[in-house]
Amino acid sequence: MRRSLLVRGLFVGLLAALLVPRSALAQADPKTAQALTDELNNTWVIVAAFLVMFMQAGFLLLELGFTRGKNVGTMVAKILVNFSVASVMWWICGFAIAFGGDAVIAGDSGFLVGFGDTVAGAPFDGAGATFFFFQFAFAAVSLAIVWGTTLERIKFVAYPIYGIVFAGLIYPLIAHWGFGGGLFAEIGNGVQDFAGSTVVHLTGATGALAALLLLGPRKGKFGPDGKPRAIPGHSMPLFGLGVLILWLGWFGFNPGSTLNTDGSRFAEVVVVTNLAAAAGVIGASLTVFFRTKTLDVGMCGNGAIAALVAITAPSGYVEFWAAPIIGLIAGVLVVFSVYAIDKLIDDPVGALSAHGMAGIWGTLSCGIFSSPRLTTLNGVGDAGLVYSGSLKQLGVQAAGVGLAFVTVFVLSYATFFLIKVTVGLRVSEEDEEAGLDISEHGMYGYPEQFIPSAELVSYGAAPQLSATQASATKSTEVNA
Amino acid sequence: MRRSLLVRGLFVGLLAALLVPRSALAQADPKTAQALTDELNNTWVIVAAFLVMFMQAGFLLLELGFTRGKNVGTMVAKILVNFSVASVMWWICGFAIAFGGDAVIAGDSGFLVGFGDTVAGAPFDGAGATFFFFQFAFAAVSLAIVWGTTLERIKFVAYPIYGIVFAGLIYPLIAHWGFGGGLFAEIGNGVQDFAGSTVVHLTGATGALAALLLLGPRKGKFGPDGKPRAIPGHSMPLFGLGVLILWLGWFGFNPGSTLNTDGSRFAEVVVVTNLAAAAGVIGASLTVFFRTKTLDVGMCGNGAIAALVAITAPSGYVEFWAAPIIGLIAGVLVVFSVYAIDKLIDDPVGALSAHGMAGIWGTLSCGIFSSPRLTTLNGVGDAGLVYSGSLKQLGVQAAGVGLAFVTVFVLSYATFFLIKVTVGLRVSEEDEEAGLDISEHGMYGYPEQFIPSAELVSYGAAPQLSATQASATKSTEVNA
Amino acid sequence: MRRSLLVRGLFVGLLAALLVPRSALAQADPKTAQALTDELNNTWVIVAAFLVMFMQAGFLLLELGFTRGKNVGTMVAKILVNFSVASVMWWICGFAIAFGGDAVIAGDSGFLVGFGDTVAGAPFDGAGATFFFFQFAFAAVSLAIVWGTTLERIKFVAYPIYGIVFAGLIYPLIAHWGFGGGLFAEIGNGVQDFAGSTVVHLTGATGALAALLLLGPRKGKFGPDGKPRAIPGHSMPLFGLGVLILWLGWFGFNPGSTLNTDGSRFAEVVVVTNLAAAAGVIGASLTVFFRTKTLDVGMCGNGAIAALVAITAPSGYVEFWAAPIIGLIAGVLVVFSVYAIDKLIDDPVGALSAHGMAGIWGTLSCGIFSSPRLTTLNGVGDAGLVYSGSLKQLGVQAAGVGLAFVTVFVLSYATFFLIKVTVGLRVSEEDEEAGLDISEHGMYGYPEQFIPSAELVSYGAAPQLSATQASATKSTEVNA
Amino acid sequence: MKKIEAYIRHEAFEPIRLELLGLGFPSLTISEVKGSGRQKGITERYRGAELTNYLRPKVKLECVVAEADVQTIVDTILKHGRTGAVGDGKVFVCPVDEAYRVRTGEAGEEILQAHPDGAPTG
Amino acid sequence: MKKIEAYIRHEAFEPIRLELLGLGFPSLTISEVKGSGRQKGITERYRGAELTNYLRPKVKLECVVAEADVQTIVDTILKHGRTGAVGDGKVFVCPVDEAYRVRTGEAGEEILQAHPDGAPTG
Amino acid sequence: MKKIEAYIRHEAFEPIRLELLGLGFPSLTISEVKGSGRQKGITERYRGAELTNYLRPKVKLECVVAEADVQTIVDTILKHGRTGAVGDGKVFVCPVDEAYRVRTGEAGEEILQAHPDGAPTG
Ligand SMILES: Nc1ncnc2c1ncn2[C@@H]1O[C@H](COP(=O)(O)OP(=O)(O)O)[C@@H](O)[C@H]1O
Ligand SMILES: Nc1ncnc2c1ncn2[C@@H]1O[C@H](COP(=O)(O)OP(=O)(O)O)[C@@H](O)[C@H]1O
Ligand SMILES: Nc1ncnc2c1ncn2[C@@H]1O[C@H](COP(=O)(O)OP(=O)(O)O)[C@@H](O)[C@H]1O
Repeated sequence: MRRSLLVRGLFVGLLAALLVPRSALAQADPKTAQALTDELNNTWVIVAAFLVMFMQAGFLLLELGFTRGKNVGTMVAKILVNFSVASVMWWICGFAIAFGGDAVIAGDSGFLVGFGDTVAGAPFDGAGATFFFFQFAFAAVSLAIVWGTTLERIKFVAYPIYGIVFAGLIYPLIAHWGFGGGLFAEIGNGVQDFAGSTVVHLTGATGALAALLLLGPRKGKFGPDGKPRAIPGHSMPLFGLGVLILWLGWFGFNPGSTLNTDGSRFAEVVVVTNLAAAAGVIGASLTVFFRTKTLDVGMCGNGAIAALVAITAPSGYVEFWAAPIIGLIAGVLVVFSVYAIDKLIDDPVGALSAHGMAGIWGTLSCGIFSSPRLTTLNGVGDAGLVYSGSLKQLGVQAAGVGLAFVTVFVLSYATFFLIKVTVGLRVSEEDEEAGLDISEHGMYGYPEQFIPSAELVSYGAAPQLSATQASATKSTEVNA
Repeated sequence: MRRSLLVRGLFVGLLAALLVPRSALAQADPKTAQALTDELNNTWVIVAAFLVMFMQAGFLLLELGFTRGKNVGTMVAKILVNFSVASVMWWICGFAIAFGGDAVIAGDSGFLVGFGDTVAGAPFDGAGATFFFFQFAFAAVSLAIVWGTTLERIKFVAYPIYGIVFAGLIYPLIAHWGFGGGLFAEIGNGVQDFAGSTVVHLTGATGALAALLLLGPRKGKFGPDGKPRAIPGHSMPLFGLGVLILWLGWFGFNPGSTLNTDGSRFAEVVVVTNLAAAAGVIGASLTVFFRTKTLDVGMCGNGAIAALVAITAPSGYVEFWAAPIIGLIAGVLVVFSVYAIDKLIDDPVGALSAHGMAGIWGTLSCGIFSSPRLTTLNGVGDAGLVYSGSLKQLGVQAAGVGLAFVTVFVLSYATFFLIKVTVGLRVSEEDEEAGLDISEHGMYGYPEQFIPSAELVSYGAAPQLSATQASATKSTEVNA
Repeated sequence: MRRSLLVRGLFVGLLAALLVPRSALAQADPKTAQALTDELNNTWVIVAAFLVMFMQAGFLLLELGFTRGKNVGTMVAKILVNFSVASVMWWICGFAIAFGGDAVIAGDSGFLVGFGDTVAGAPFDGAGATFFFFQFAFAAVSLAIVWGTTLERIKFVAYPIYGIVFAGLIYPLIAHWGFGGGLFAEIGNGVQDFAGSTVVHLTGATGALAALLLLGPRKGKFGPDGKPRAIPGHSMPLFGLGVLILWLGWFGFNPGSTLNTDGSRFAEVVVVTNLAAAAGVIGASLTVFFRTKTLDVGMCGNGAIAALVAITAPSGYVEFWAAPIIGLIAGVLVVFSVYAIDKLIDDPVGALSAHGMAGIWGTLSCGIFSSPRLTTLNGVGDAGLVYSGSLKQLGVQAAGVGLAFVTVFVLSYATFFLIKVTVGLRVSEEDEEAGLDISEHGMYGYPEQFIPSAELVSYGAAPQLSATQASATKSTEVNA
Repeated sequence: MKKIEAYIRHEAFEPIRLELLGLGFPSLTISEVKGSGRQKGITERYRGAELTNYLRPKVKLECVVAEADVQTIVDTILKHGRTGAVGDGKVFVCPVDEAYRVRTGEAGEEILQAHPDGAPTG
Repeated sequence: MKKIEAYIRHEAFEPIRLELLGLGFPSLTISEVKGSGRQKGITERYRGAELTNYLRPKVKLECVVAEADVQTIVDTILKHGRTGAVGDGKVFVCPVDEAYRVRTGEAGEEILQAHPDGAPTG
Repeated sequence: MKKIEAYIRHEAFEPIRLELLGLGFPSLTISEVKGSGRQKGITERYRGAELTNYLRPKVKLECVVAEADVQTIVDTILKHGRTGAVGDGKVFVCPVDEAYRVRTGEAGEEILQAHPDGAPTG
């Protein structure tokens, strides 16, 4: 197949080179069924990967919304630097550890992978590249989740350092166990985690917990009385856009995890994912409304995220009817979880609740709702409690959760501890007060909010005076 | 075919389960032409559906841009809750009513649909799920359009209530008539509405009109003199991003309505859609500029939306050359329409003009421009006036418009009327003044805009003081 | 093939018309291998085109972030009007000049193209429409790049005028030379520019340079001492979102330029593109940090853009390992370039550096890193220095860069010069002070930032008073 | 000369401005302030935690006039500023020693006059 | 009557407000100001260029009280306002001739009292 | 002691600040205000409707100085504040009874001096 591909590639390549209009290319000779099969699968998976990559924008906006205006620029630098560090580390070793063979603990091929290399016994080609990038996008999501608990006080330098360890070792290990044919396949008939409630979301949230324990709360979060106080984020609009982008991204995240278009099964996963998310919003909204008589906007969004996280593991294992139930429970759960956690520690975006608690619930829910049809189709684990009447799979799921949590927590805590004792984990109290934008990046993320316009005016910043002339030139003068 | 699919599914499933790297899956055995055909069609349609789903973000941003800063959080909660309610209602009964068989009035199968169920005589599978979600995304768009006229004064509770009725009954009825083989197929040789200028946009705008008539204008919109006054929206940037996202989403909306990739016809629809939108921006910009000597930013955007709405019905029926004409007229129309309507009632985002008037114009335009080639290809209705010289199709189109408008208006007015006399439709004058964010959601969407920073500072919010130390630590001190 | 397509189309069309649920369409008769091949290629390319179109939002946000709050509405109007003018011009003549045949200088068929027309000897159909739109999206990107240097002082009227010339003549010429089988194919064995580091980005940046030279710096950019002063942009969050959207868009830009799915090669391009971008962020971040001890947020983003621009030409010609090198150099380069340029002229967003310098570097880098495998596959040019040890291809690349630069600069300078001497290129000093929103569009983009709320209140704008009653109605009263 | 400083509700300002304008007192300055008095605070809720806001937004109106005009101004403010509910605000009168018009450099009470005559805008 | 005008740090305000409240002086007004004094400017960096910021954000506290209460207020401000670092600010006392309560139209010093008694909110 | 209150154009501030600094008067406070006077309003257009804006943004400059220095300050403001067009603004001088430096608690005119000597920043 490689050679025929090369030949065809060459032929098309030449045409492409001469670049006669695409319409002429319509004469390109027909592809083989094998090629069409592979290329259709890969086209679907790469598009799904793009949606997952776009989730970075969702996480950025969600965190921005929950942040104060003095700490917004640093979020932008953070997401760019983290995503970049993860990209490089995934290529260097992350991918190899995760998918370079199906040994129990870790893979061993595909370091610094290049075209034609042998990875897990197969030559690395376009299909490999598709898979490489799709799985990288998951690693990047997991890393993005980590930082939700650390907003507004962590030192920037901590990002790349932990990012290197996380994308190069921690996540790849868990990904290998859960997605790469490793450890999780050995437990019972296998831990069911279709798209990563545990592998991706719990892993991220666990890193977030480790970071938070070493960081402590933001200045002013807890009053002298020890009571938590509201530190409202600066922009619900940015938050809302973030939630919608994440919701969209999840249509790549879960359905893309079919890794192919067989039987258009991806669409079933789409419907399951959407029903759960919807139920999550409804569950969270009703819960928060009945508890406080006001509809907290952030909670509506957290409900969506929590439900999407929860449905991630079962999305390929449950029938439609189970989705709203799983989502609804996640939505209710996240509200109580946020309220409970907020009393003890400072998790500005609710990452521990929306990704941690919901990730655990979602993984366990497979043990309850996985249908025989889909369990057989995936060939992983056994049907859930409601079908089998047995707690077996629930136990298997719990084991997976426990394994992932302990491993990630230990490795993450160690890493953050080292960062803390070496370069330091938290900025000075003054810098925290000043905001990370001005103290770490030399400029506010919203300069016009913080710099007196009378000083900016000499730089031509203030529209003030000229509103006068503007009137003269463009607007009707009205006698005052 | 189902069984072979199952077998293959199983096989691939197992591989997927062992999760050897994707590259190995390149060995997956080739799919049948039948499977490739179905899966390619479905892959295209599901991607289009994602784009349509993303339009929710576009509507959110567009409305946010046209709203004052004190009413932004509620928009976010609204879009999440509405989309969620619609998701669940569509599954419960909306889909069944719309597409559960081609009886004249409504479908009757597919309630609470699940895999394998028989819907309209066919087993519900991946293809069904693709169609289910694609059509749901349209329902959600239609619902989102409704609220444009109600900003800044409607009670939150009205959203879910009307949402349930709209997504569960009103929209499904019209969708059945227009897309589901119902009523519209009976008029003449069928009403031409390729992607829903009437079914989706006019339906939404009609609901918006009903709501507005019962709501009345925002406090301060009309002066004591009865003259309309400007209530400028708070953010053109959010508005602009919203327009671009909607524009992008329309590439799923219209081209996806081919429901398959046959002859790559979707690309013709893409070009037609884009040419119309472009002409709409140009038409609206020139019109507003020559009328006011200034280029109203919102109008440029409304021009794009109006043209996109207008081209929605004809996008699959007209040749390239007709698109700019249809779009240009829509662009000119929307400006005059907004100006006229603004004198009488308060439609903050111009939904009545951009979705209502433009939707009507677009539907009628088929009666003028539909080409014989495409009419035959679609097998719906007859060629338009310019080709046939006959007004017949124009009449058929008008009938469709009338039917949809009357039905939706009656049902919507009744629903909103019941809401008004029971839970109430409009917030108190004080709450309207205070803004819906603080009064209905307990917190501003932009807290830093409304809460004195001297009070936030005790919570560590104000960068003020510390700018001082920041200087000490990070910035060059300059003697004052 | 046309007829079989028609037949099938007709059949499917009829079904679609009756609109029985999609699931029934699963019975659609299987497509031929030829049809599947074409349609799969086109599906991939059209999706890629959507991503490229979405880059418009990225450019809007990036420019908004770097602009002051008084000039944001005009950016929105600008992007809509430019994109629209380009859409129409591309259809009228741009496409024809660029791809209407492979004569050396320009194409000659496809003006006002319509379905069935003969373009470059082939009938224009769905495949043609796919190619038409994909290439249009590139033209629109190139035009968007032009304006980065002109923010906050250019007259709005200059946009559509130059836009007409650029999308109708300037870009099409270069696109014909580089992508359309023209001039560049004649130099050596062809200039290697896979997705347009030169054709798209350098072209845009060159137009930007011409505009800037005739416009001059913003008021207040250079102090009396001639030293450049900071004019901080108003929103890093909008900037950051823009960068991520552009990053996403580039996954359509480069990988889509394969123009087909053969061997899933697009995925290799995805990986190459992502590795380069990541290295760019890292390179720029480290450079700016070591130069200023603070991590300039804008520079992290510029690093990503510069690297993406640089990898655009080589993305289809280099192996994975070369990508991080090319990107890293681009990242370092952009920082020094921005600093150097900022001393002389006023380029608010760094377009000259990120698109110009990086575009040149990227094009030249092919001459260094192009691999024999991919050069053969593409059938353009020769392998680069590191493989061939020869400077030949480097020379060819340089020639391409020179040709494009000179042509675009001359044509653009002439156009802007004519604009300047006729309608004028720059707004009055008063209007610049007042901001373009109020002076050219009659309203601020952020009204609440500039209009005293005591005046808006009579229009019901200020939440102030009512916060009082709100408390009465919704919030716990606390004794003061 | 006296300076009148009034802390009033936002919605009171427009009618006051209009009447003063009619009375020949176009010249005044306002600013956004936050005040506390007998009016109560409001409590916001956010993710389960609370934030109480004791300061309410008010408009501060400053207007320097000749001794003779003080009562007119004060009465106008009192007239339109009153809702009868706590939070209507206060008006204070303070002494002013001297006044200058920047545009001309003139000093003294006469610069406080309204000059109905047109003048180049800017 | 006297008006006390204090330019203080943001974080000084809350304790001052609380103590004044306790002492029976709930009524005051604050506004955001930018001040320059002996405190130094800070330099921001942006894309290689610099921007120096000589003005620092401060809170301006205004409170009109009876002659007799001036010292109490001033002492409270001085007590909580001090960090000992440059930039703590200044307090000024100015004369006030007359005062009116908008809600009632009453005039005179008595309107400055706190009235512990409840009153309809608004 | 006197307090100088000036309502000026934004672009007038920077030169004034610099000259005062040179003259040994670094201490001053500014705030954003909106003023109306003889200057005219501007009309904004939005979706066909209009919104007229009668208040123009100005900078309010406050500076308390010793009696002896008043004229210097006023002259500096008049010098740089003048464009000759309506809207240049006004300068008022009011009496101040007492002044305190929060940092030290010192009172009296001497606290108004500039102290060229360095001091720990904060
Ligand atoms: N003594 C004072 N000093 C300064 N500002 C005051 C004083 N008294 C009232 N204010 C201002 O007036 C506003 C309304 O006063 P408040 O006491 O709430 O209403 P009322 O005067 O009707 O009792 C306060 O928010 C504050 O801004
Ligand atoms: N003479 C003055 N007139 C007006 N405002 C002043 C005056 N002196 C100080 N301020 C205000 O007080 C603030 C702190 O004063 P500064 O001189 O920096 O501190 P310190 O008084 O500790 O030396 C200044 O930012 C300014 O707002
Ligand atoms: N009597 C006054 N009281 C308070 N502020 C005033 C007074 N007169 C002028 N101002 C302020 O000065 C600004 C400019 O005054 P204006 O009358 O427009 O200019 P000019 O003094 O040149 O006629 C006004 O916007 C207002 O803020």
